[in-house]
Parts: sequence; structure tokens; C-alpha cells
Amino acid sequence: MVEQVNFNHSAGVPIDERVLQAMEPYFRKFYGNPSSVHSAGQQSAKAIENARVQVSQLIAADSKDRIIFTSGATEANNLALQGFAYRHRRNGNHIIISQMEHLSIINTVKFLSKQGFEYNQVKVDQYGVIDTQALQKAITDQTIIISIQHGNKEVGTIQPIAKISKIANDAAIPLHVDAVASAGQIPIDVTKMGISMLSLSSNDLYGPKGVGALFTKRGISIQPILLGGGQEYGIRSGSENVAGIVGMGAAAEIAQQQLEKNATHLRGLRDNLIKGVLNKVDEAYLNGHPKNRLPNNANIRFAFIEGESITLHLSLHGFLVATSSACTSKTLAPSHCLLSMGVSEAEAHGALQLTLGRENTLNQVDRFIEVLPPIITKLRAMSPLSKDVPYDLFEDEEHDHEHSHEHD
Amino acid sequence: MVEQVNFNHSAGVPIDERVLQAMEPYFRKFYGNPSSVHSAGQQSAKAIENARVQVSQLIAADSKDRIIFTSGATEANNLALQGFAYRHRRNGNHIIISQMEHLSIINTVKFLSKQGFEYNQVKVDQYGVIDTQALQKAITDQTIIISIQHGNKEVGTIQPIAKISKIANDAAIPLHVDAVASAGQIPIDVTKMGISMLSLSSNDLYGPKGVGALFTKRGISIQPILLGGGQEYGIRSGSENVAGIVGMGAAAEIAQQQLEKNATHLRGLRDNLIKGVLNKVDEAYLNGHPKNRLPNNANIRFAFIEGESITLHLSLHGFLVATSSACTSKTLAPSHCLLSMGVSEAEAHGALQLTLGRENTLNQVDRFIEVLPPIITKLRAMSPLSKDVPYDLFEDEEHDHEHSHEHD
Amino acid sequence: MYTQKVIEHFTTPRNMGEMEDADAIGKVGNPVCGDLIWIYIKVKDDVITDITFKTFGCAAAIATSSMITELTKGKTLKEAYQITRNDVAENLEGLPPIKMHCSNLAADGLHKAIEEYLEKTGRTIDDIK
Amino acid sequence: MYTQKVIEHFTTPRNMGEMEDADAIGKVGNPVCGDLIWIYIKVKDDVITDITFKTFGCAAAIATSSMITELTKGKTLKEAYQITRNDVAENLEGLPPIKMHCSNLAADGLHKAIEEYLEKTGRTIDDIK
Ligand SMILES: Cc1ncc(COP(=O)(O)O)c(C=O)c1O
Ligand SMILES: Cc1ncc(COP(=O)(O)O)c(C=O)c1O
Repeated sequence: MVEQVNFNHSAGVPIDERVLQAMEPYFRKFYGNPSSVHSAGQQSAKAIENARVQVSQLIAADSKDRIIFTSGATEANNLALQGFAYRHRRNGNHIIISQMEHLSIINTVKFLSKQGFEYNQVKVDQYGVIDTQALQKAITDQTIIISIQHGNKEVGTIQPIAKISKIANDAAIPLHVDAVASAGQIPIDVTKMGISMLSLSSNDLYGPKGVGALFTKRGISIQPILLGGGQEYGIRSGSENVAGIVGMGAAAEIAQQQLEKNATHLRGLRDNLIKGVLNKVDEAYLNGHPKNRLPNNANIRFAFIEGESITLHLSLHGFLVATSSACTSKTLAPSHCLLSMGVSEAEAHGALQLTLGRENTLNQVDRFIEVLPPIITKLRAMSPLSKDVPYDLFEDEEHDHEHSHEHD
Repeated sequence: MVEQVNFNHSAGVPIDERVLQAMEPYFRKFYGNPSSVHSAGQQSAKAIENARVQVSQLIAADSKDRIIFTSGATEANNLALQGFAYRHRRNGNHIIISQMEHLSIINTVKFLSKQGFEYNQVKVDQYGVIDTQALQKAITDQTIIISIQHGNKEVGTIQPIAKISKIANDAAIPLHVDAVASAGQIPIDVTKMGISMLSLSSNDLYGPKGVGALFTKRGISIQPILLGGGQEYGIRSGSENVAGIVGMGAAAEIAQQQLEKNATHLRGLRDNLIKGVLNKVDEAYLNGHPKNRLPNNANIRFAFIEGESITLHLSLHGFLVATSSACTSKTLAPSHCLLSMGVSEAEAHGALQLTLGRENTLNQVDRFIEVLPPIITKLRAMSPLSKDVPYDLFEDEEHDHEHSHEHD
Repeated sequence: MYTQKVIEHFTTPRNMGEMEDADAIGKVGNPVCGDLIWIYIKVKDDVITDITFKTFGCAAAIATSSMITELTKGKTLKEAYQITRNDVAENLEGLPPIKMHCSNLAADGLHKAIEEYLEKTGRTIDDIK
Repeated sequence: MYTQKVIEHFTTPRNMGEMEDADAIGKVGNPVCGDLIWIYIKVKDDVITDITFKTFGCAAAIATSSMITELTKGKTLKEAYQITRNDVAENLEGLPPIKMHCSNLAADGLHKAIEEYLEKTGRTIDDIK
């Protein structure tokens, strides 16, 4: 069998062995409830506090700030927005996000908009970078919170958080940052960056799935979503996932210690990957910002062919990669990020999303650059589209494909 | 060092080794996102569907029903009540629960009561059994949902769900059952029992913490709390905690297969424990129902002394047990269950909550019965309270203890 | 998620390519939706003597295109017109539910090519049915 | 969660028990709140010559009761009255934050016993301060 190479870390990251080892005692031995007075419970409580410190250090949080452990990034984002919006409703009902946000932000503000809130989605440029002037203009006297992601997992673009935070702080509006894709990849300093809330995911730090965290700066108050026993400062009830939290803490510590080393390694791979592919394949384009991008992300669009068929060929060569093609999503809807960046729906189908991990090697990248071009050639030979028969020939045509589907 | 004996399974259960083994591949190998098309992702997706089947079998759910995986029982209870209440608001705004419910039910309905809902807490008798006549009377034409727990983790009482479900079904009101403490202990058949929604916790089945599930019967629609990528039938977004879900599935399967065997073992230990202690210690009383109680639960109240001091002595002999004494809780508030059952606040302080687990032995129970009586004797010798100086001498006194605290 | 049969037709598609002297071409789909299938046919005495395809689309779109050419070659127009979406899916030993629409598309392409051919020869499908 | 010192005073409390011929008893707390402390004192020439306690309560309540009797024995009423909650907690090498109120209670019990004794002898605390 061919070697399996994972270039699809956006869909899941293998847990670091050291993290798993740190977790194990909390499955078998210290399974006590942190609220109980017994030594096993006390040990769990200590371990959780230790994990809080480990996570705060990754983002340079102050000891007066809070790290609230959740079941993942989705819950952290929901807690940040729902929790803040409901608590501060009296101050206004307007929320600002961007077009590049993850669905756990977009669908949360859509949900809130049914509860009397309103929102703006600030537009982005062709690289997916937020239009800060548009952000400035979107602010009203009703705006209570701004939520902008740090890095985009799909296209790799990093937002100018310093600029964004200045705009927010000048208007005295708290800034929530979804740092799920950037944490551990690039440095984060919530204090220097002027961030009031920040969401993290454990798995993206090579920790276990099913854990995440919301940072809230001292003085920021939010309302709980999950009510119950009052765990996590009363803001997130439920018996603590002790092993999971310990794992996230350990993962955060490793991520922080190795940040520079990992980022350098990944940037090297990424740049080779991008250069190699763009050199060897015609009509291939980089999606996302050419410079301000996550160290582990390469997103490349291939004209005239569809992404799922590329990924399937690649997987037969052992390479696991993702595509932004709508064909692989549950809803068959194209990536809202690419569309926001001005990529057409048709072109978006041909985008490959390559997300590297610590364990990837230059060798694997070199092999990928060998394997990919013949696949592209083969699929292009099969496609009715080409420079002579471009996508836009079809723009006005009736979508009979969907029709036939409906009549089925 | 003395052997550590855990009689405090209500505060956490050690994970079953077989469960941990089932989980391990999903940490290291099949960490793919179940929504992705790759084999690793497909393997995760299959594993999750398998876990759904394992969990449904534990509660005899139909394949048309849904098992929605959550981050735990607290989330399952919140999702059931918030999700149902918001979705069916048009049909009414009244919710019925009981006095015995867990805080994740009580605090959720309290929260909902700030959003325009109303609730009744049906009273219970001295054994903690719901007054079904009171339940019947509590129903109004505004009642949209009834939520009653199956078994009580603290005092062990099992509710007459069949009767309760008949009342609910006669009134055409869906019944939610919190089966966190009963699942795996006593048989559950959601179909025969006429249950519309049911909450489960993985850890209570000897699975990992941080996982739970909500069963919803076919046709029951609820609104999501966590918005995002649309996982779990669109009702619970967030990348799936694959290893955790696999663990919960494996735990459910083992729990189902061994249910009779484990229950028999635990009932034997429990009955010996209760008989032994009540025989050897004066002024000791069983809390909860004498017959209809969970196989693993013994809750015994000792007059004139306080629970935390008993548990500390016991822990020095290696026994980990819990107390319902307010002194061990974060809020210093006494157990609302005992109070509902008519136990006075003063008496509630002397209650020991003994929750047994599969790994406990008759030998350990025998040793406990040897160790406990001298501890009770010693603490009673220390206490100013006795038959001659009973609690109620103090009922009308000023609470100067709290006063001095306030002036601090 | 795909059957072995789908993978096989996807990796080594039958009858792939443009047909310069095609008697008719059935063009269906739209790149906006992610699928575009062109079915080329050559017809003699109302028998499909040759058939090829070009497809922009996912693995299912490619495999169904390949399969439909295999099912069709040598059939009369009438027989070919009766080939259904299900025939395609069945011969591929199944398609994932979310991909069923792709098998529709290949069959639609074939039907459209036949209709186009008939139109050129001044007939409709009822004339040969 | 408890220091070794707390555990030691809890398991082998000093000066535990009723004092039949006590000169005064300071009764504080309430079983409803989970703590009840009775401090018995014997006084000679304004010196506490003997002191015992009886306590219903948690480990912290018992350990602080024991500690306060140890701190007090042989002290003058004036000295004893100056013993604070912090003295008790410090001598126990700390108490968990949530248990700090228990150390209040033991000190309150001692103070109440002294006040009661003074009242019996027709004085107030200011008379000896
Ligand atoms: C930027 C961002 N935020 C939030 C999430 C949600 O994470 P999860 O699905 O782990 O809850 C994702 C998932 O990929 C993400 O990329
Ligand atoms: C009956 C019942 N329901 C719900 C819960 C909440 O469980 P968790 O804290 O694991 O979310 C508990 C916890 O003990 C419980 O006993």
C-alpha cells in the first residue's frame, strides 16, 4: 500500500503522543469530580487549573482573565456571541462579523437575528482580507460586539487584527477573535492585540477533539448558554471533561514551546508546495493572501476541472487533501469564503485546500509535486472546459441539472 | 498506604479498559472529520453511526429515532428543554419538572422563566417519589413539555415513569426523561415507556467524560442551541468528538450486555451495605425509597453529626464517599433533594451518599461496615447535639454564624 | 464511500474524449453547479455505433458518464433512450445518496444527444418509440 | 485540600469534651448552617485555666475548635479575647478559602464564652481591656 500522507489537517489533527500520555491518568485514575473534596477530585481540580494556565500562556492572557473550557470551538464561538449579545442587549442589538467567518459564527448571528439582533458581514478583498474602512463604517451606536477571525482555515488568510482592534477599541466595542485556525501557528498576545474574547480549539493544537476554550478578558461578562451545576465560573455548566481539558492544556503548552520551530518548518513546506505546483501546472492560482497566510495553508485553484475528482485521484496515490468544491459538502453549497473573495462558483469547484501538519516532510511535498500535474492533465483532457470553452459561456444558461433533479 | 475504595461513583466513574481500547484508534489513526470524503473521515463517520446504534440499543430506541451526541448530560438536558421550549413556544409556555431534578434541569427552566416561560416543580413524598396527582393537576393548556428524571443519583429513588408517561401521553404532552443516573443500572425501553426525549451521560456508563446524548423520538423537533456546521442532524453543530462518541457507544454496548449481571452484583453490595450500617449504627436513616432505588445507591443520614467530617475520616481509611452536606458544595447550600423529601436542613448535613461501582466487592463493603461505626461514635462524642439536645432547639435562633461572616 | 466499480470507471474511463465527427452532442449541466457532461454519439440505422463523453465534475459524474457510454454502445436509439438513471447507478453497484443526482445527469446527457439527433433527422422520440 | 495540621487537629482534637463545672459556655453557630460550636471555659484570677469544646460541623470547624483551645489555655481573658480568626487559620497553616468562615466561628465561640464570664462577674470587656 502507498504511504498515507495527510495534507488535510483542517479536517482533523492526530493527537500528539505526549498529549495522550498526559491524559491517560485522568481516564483511569483521577476520574474524580473536580468539585468533590476527595484527593482524586482535588487532583482533577488542580489539573484543570494547570490547563488553564497552559492555555493562557499560549495567548499571553493575564491571570485575572478567564479561560472557560468548552466542548469545542463551535461552542466557544456560540458562547462568545450568544453569551455576550444576550447579556448586553440593553446596550444595543448590532453585531459585526466578516464574510470570512466560520459557520459557527455566521449561523450564530443569523440565529441571533431572529431574536431581535441585527448584523453586518464586512466585505473582504480578493485575498480575503477584511476591508477595514467598511468595518469602520459598519459601526453604529447600536453595535455591541465585533467578531473577526484571526486566520482562515480554508484559504489561509490572516486578518490585520491590530488594525481591527484599534477600530474596535476606538469605538469602545469589545472585539471577539476566532483564533481556532491561527493559535499555535502564529503568535497571539491578547493583551497587546487588545482582544476581549478569543476562541480556541484543542484539536487544532494537536490535542483531543471535543474540547475548546473561550478566553474572556477581565471585566467582560457573558451569559451562560448551558445551565446547571455552575462549573467554569458559572458560565459553562456540566461535569468537566477532565482528561480532555488536561489534553488541551498539554497541547497548548507544546504548541507554545514549539511555535517558532513548527511555523518555520511549515512555512518551508508550504512555500515549496505552492511554488512547485504553480510552476508545474498552468492555469493554477493561489487562493488567499500571498504573504499574510497561515504557515500550514496552501489553497490552489485549478481551472476547468472539479476538486473532488482531483482529491480522489490524489487519495489513490496516498495523499489526503480537501477541496472547497461544493460537491464534497453536505449542502452542496460552494465555499462562502471563496465567493466572498470574488472567485466564481464555477471556479470555486476547482480549489484544493492543502493544510499541512507538524509530521509532514519536504519529501512528501516533493512527491506531491510529482504526482499532481499528471492528474490535472488527465482531468483537463476529460473536461469540456478549456481556455476556448471558458466557464462564462454558461453563466446565463438555464441550470437544467437542478431542474432534472427536482423532477426526479 | 491503605487500599483506596471508591464508593463515590456519582462524582466520576473510571473508564472501562475495553472502552479506552475502542477509543484509541480514533485519537491516533482515524482522526479525520466525519464530514470529509476521505477514508479516515469515512471511518470516523461509520464509527459514529455505529455508536448511535449501540446507544439506541441500550434504551431500545427505534432506528427512526435520533441519538444526538452532545458534550455531556448537562448539554443534553439543556438541549432538550431549551430546544423544545423555543421550538414549540407557539403551543404554550408552561414546563413541568419535579423537585428532584438535577440542577441542569432546574437552572435551565429558571433561565427559561426569564424568557417568558413558566414552570412548576411537582412535589415529592418522603422517599422522593413524585406525587403523580400533583403532576396531573399541574398540567395546564399551556403545558408543552414535562421533564422528570428516571433515577436520582444522590438519594437513589426511581420514579414511576410508566405512570408519569401515561399522564403525559393522555394529555398529549411529550415527556423528557433524564436517565443519566439510571441508564445501564436498570432497563430502559423508550418505546414501551412512552418517552419522547431522554438524556444520557457517557461517564455514568463507564465511558469517557465530556460526552452525552439526547434521544429524540421520531417526530419530535427541537431547535439547536449550538449553531454552526450542521453536524448531528443540524441540531448540534461542532466537529464531532469522534473518540469520545466511540467510547460512549462501546460503554453503552457493554452496559447493555452486562446490565442484569451488574445490577445483581450492585444490589447485593448495596443491600449488605444498608443493612450493615443500619444494624450497627443508632439513629441512622435511609434516605430515598427503600425498594425502588438504583442498584448502586445507598444514602444514609446520621443524626447529630456533619457529613464532611465523616467523609474525611473515611477517606483516611481509604474510603471515598460523598456527603449531601452543604459544607462540601460550592454554594454551601443544602441538597434540594433531601429538603424536598422533608429532611430538615440540619439533618441533611449528616447524610452520606454511597454510590457503588462494578469494581466494588463484598469485602470492601464488609470492611466499610467495620470502619464506619467507630467514626460515628467519635464524632457524636464531639457533638453538642444528641437526643437530649436535638436540632430543633435551634430552629428559631438567630443565625449568628452567617452574621459574623457578613461582618468580616 | 464509492464502490470499487465507480473507482474503476473513474480512474480508467471508457470512451472518453471528443468525437470530431459526432452526429449529435448532448450537453447538460452547468459548471456553476459543478457538473458539465457532453455526450457525443455516432448513429447508423438508428443504432448508436459510437459514443464518447467529456465531463467536468466529481468522481461520480465521471464514472456515470463512462458507464452510460458502455451501456449504450451498440444499442438502438429506442433501447438507448430507455436507459434510466437507475440503470447507471445499478451498474456502478451503487452511488452514495448525495451523489445520486450525478447519475441523473449522465442519463440526461444521453437522452439529450438522442433528441438532438432525432431533431436533425426531423423526427421526435415518439416516432421511434 | 486541608493542611496536615488541620487533619491532625481533626483526627486527634485537643481539649475535646464537655466541662461539667465550666464557669462559662460560648455557644455559636446553628445546625441549620452546619456548624455548632460550644466553648467551655474555667477561669481563675482572669486567667483561662481550662478550656474544652464540643463541635458539630465539618473538619475545619472541628480543627479550628481544637486549635483555639490550644491557643487559649493559660492566657488571660484579655489576651484570649485578642485571639483572632487569622491566628486560628495561621496556626493551622491555612484553611481552604471556602472554609474561612469556620475559623471565624471558633474565635466567635471563645469571645462569646469570655463575654458570658464577664457578664456573670458584672463586667464588660472594656473593664479588662
Ligand atoms: C475558524 C474556525 N472557527 C471555528 C471552527 C469550529 O470548530 P469545531 O468544529 O471544532 O467546533 C472551525 C472549524 O474548522 C474553524 O475553522
Ligand atoms: C440526574 C442527572 N442529570 C444530569 C446530570 C449532569 O451531568 P453532567 O454534569 O455530566 O453534565 C447529573 C450529574 O450528576 C445527574 O445526576
